[in-house]
Amino acid sequence: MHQVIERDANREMIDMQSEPLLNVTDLTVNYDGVVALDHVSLTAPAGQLYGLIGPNGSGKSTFLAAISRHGKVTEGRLEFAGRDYTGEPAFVAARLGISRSFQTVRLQEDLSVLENAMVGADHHRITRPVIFNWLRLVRNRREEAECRETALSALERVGLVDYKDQFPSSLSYGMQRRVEIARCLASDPKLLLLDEPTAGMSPAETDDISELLMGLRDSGLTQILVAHDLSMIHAVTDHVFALNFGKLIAEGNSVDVANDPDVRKAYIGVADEE
Amino acid sequence: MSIPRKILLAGMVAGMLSASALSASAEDIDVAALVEQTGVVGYAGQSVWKGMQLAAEKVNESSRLGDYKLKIEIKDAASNPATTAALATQAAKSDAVAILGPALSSSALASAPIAQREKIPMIAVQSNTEGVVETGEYIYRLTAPFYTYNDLTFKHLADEGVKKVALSFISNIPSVAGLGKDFAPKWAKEYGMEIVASEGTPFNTTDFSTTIEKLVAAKPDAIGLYHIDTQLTGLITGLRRAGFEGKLFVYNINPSTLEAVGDAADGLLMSIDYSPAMSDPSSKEFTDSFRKKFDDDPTIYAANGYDAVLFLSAALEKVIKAGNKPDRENLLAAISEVAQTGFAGASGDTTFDDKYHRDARVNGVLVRFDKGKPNILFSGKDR
Amino acid sequence: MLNFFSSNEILLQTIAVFSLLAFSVQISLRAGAFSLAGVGCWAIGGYSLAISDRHDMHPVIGVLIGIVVSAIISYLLALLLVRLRGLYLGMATIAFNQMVGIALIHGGDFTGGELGIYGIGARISTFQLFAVLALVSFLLWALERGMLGRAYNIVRDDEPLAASLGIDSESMRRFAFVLSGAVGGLAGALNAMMLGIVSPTDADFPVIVIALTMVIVGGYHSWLGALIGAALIQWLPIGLQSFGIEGMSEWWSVVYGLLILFIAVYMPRGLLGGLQRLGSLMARRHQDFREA
Amino acid sequence: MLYEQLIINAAVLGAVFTLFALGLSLTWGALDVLNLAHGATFVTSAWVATSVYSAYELPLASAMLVGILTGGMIGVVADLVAFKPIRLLITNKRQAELSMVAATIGMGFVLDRIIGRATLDQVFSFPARAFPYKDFHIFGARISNIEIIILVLTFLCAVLLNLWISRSRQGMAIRAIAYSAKIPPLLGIHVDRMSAATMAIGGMLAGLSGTLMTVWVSGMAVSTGHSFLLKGFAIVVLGGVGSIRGCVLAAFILAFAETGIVAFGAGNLRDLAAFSLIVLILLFRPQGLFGTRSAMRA
Repeated sequence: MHQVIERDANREMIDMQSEPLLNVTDLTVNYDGVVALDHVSLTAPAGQLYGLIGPNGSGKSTFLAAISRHGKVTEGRLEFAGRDYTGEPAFVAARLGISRSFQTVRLQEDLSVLENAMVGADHHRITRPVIFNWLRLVRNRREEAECRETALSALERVGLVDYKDQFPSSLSYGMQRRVEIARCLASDPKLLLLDEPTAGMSPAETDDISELLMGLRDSGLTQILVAHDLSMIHAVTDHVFALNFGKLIAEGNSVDVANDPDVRKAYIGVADEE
Repeated sequence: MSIPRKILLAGMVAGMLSASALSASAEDIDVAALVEQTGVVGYAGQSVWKGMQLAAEKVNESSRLGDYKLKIEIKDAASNPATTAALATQAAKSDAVAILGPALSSSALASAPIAQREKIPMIAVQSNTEGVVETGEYIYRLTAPFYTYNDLTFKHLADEGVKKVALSFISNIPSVAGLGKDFAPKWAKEYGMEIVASEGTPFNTTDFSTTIEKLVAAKPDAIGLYHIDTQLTGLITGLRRAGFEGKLFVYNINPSTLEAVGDAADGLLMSIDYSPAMSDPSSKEFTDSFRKKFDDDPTIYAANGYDAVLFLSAALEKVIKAGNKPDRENLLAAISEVAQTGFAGASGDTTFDDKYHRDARVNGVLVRFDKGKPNILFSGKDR
Repeated sequence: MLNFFSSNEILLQTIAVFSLLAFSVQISLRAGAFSLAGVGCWAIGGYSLAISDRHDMHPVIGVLIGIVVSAIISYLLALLLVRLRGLYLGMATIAFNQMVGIALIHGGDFTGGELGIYGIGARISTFQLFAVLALVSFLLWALERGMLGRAYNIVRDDEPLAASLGIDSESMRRFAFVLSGAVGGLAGALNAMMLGIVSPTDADFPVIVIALTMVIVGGYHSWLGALIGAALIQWLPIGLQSFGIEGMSEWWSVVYGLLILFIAVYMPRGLLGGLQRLGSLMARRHQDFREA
Repeated sequence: MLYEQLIINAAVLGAVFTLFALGLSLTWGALDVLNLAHGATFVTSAWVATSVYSAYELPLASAMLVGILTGGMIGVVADLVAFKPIRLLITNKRQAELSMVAATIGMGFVLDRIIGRATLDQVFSFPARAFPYKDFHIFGARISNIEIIILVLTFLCAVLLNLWISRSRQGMAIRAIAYSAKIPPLLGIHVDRMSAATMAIGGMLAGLSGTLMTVWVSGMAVSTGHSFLLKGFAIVVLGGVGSIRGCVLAAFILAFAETGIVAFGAGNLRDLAAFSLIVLILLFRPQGLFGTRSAMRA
């Protein structure tokens, strides 16, 4: 089903010519004068785990918001699986297969862990107009069972099956993040955007999440991970993009990017002697 | 809860229940009063109920009903048609022989069909609108509609040589809007007067400074203010302060409003069905006994409530004197008889309309206020 | 028992009709659209029934006209007010209601002017009324469970999250807005048949206050809450006065106000929430009892 | 008709609307309390003032002061009885806001009935001799001394409230509460004391406008409170919830619109003018004239 890609030094050799999953051309975002993103262009073929790094205010979150269509796009073109979705609203981008989490945990307090995951599984049915979903009771019962199955398997993948009847408020921060990821998985996304998922987590929890993301990548899920924790970036990502002041200043595998002079300058603030 | 206290509590509850049963002795005639104590016409309903209580007391003290006692149970109709209809249904299914009230037009229109369907006589008060007595032979109304006596004002204005009249009225209360839009212009034409300004405003308006400007700018000899009391204070004081010297007339003003307005109300004219200054014996009796019981001047609403009970008692007296049982059928027959002959109440001699014989008519009086005191200029009798 | 039913028939009908009005407000509140246009549609539905009754149309046609007209007007209103949120949407819909009231007063003979229309011939039986209530309750129950229930929860609480899950919040809110208008129109038409009159003040601010009170006191998060709230708020003015307690006709509304205050403060999710908590408490105690 | 007179009429009406709406906007903006008992507080304060005036032969000014303090006291009691427990018991922000609305509806019923029973819903007022009405003439138009007092007091209240909120420490605390109830305790600001102070000020503003209104139109009744409440709600939303400047501007816009339609159009459509204006402005300014939903701005 999915070709398991061995993770080793020659990963860079992957053929870049195949149809890129995500193609961003000259993406520019400015909020009445303040340029948050400045003509960023990049392509992201499917099947890899991409890292997006840069100091605070470099435009990482704006970029994520722009490609998930939650945020404004002033100029530029966004293509997903060959389709231009630049002007589309956020829910259309989601329906294309772009799923995202947010910097803060966003779970439904009055729904159980399973129900929170089921919301993701509702993904393909929610596209039908409300009236169709409302009156088809027999079909709804069948689809509700399917939805439950999808959610359960997603919870399994994140290892939270035995917490399924608990409520989010009774779970640890790390586990709440995993529920969010399960919700995203339940919607069978093509691209998963993760906005600093491990911020404020203990090293042990960070490692668990890292393991989880690599597992998902191995099963073929393309991901873009925004993070500050460079050690995690090194451990997990196949390809890294580095932003500074809204510009794409470097890309490549995480080690080369880390050593890139512009990146070091952006992080440390002073160019080291040649 | 230890055993003894439980028994004590049960005993108390049983006691309370039996006590209320005893008081309803066999000789009582139950009447349901659905009168607004709250809501948009609470100001009228609370006075109506005081008038009804006074009348019931006087009837029970006199032995007009033999050894029967009139027992009126008040329920707040809350100025709400749905509540009134629900209370009317309850009253119709109870052993009440008649329904008194309501006062709000829309509530009367909602509850009259129920009383008619359930065959229980209903005597509404106020409810100045078409469609109430037309519902059927069980429905009576004990407040003469405004248009049946408000022409007295125009007759007086004509006698005083008034030529130009301005009108300000409530645009969204049916009976008052009818006065301002239809009847007043008709009477003005009849008495050779010209309507120089006509201003309608909603009943919740409290600021009239601009309306006053328009009225005064039309340079009328007299201004008609068909408004509720909370608006009259601003209008009357405002017009006087704007330098208007001419005559002012209203369809009703209550004692508390007169007091608030002070001498700005001097010379204020009003045609009304009842005034404390009336000298008819039945009116005087009402005024004096009301003042004695409530230590206050009666309002027109109290007079309506009093007359409704008096009218009902006159019919009950007929039934009892004829030796019949005071039930709804006999009562209805007696009521229509009393309606043929009429009766003397707070508003003086009260008769009924020629068409249905169920809508009260009174002579009405023209009143002028000086130093806050009403005095009668002339009565509708000598129209 | 029969006497209880017949003497309280109108009260029961009032509870059914006002439950539908409460549903209309609950539907939009639950979808996160703080709209009170349902009260304006209540008046529109009532007048549609009254006018069609005057033209000797069958009551069912009158009710359908009321529903359709209300739904269309709600749809146009939803498009017009799409950018408004929370209390600003609430105020815009209250302004709409006031304009409906003013239009009804100035509709000349067509709407009966200040008095409105009385003597409506069409009648509806208590059984039919409760059948309609049961049908609408079922429809709302279906809307509150399963996928749509979850989706509306998110549309109400967290629009960005809804978008990230592929939910078109705007179209779902618009659907709730139109459904709210339609149910409001239905309620108004049934109220016109029950009372036999309609008047311009049917769209006035006090009706809005009553509708809001019913939904909040009952529990706005579910249709059952709106039903319970309507039953209590409509029963109180009659019930409080029927215990034969001296002076209750004058002071019942103080008790009414204090009760609303108590429920608002000490029952965070309304009467329904209180009952649910009571239910779960008892279930737990029953469980403890069995385990002990 | 004299245009100058119309402008004065509109200005005075705008001031009366402002005074009533300021209290509503303050409590709503800072505490998310949509106070539907504001109209009842307005009436109760006026009733207490008139009763105290005739019962104890107090001079008018001190009777009015008693009325204003009554309004403040009602605000504080409302905070203790309802808003403080709600803040403790209810965590969900939307549910808390709705519960507070229902609580004020309940309080409104209680106050309306107590005053309604005491006055039989009839008009009550200071005796006619209580206030020496006197008219002044400028540009040929007429303005009375009470109208000048109303204009001056409204201006003062708006400016003082504006200053108090933007400059003073308590004011900053209130804005912090407005932003989110979680922040103030961190900064050592006593939320309960702040919210009681805010409700007290809101109540006093209702008391001031109630007593002044009673003198201006020589009378007051429970029904006046209801008609002001809807107009006040419209003004606060129009101006942008919590914005003092927006509240004043919206009040005067509405006053001039109503005065205009009464003067040149038909009086019975004055409410139509007010409400269609509201919808129009909200279409172009979905947050009201100056409103920002999250933080309260001076």
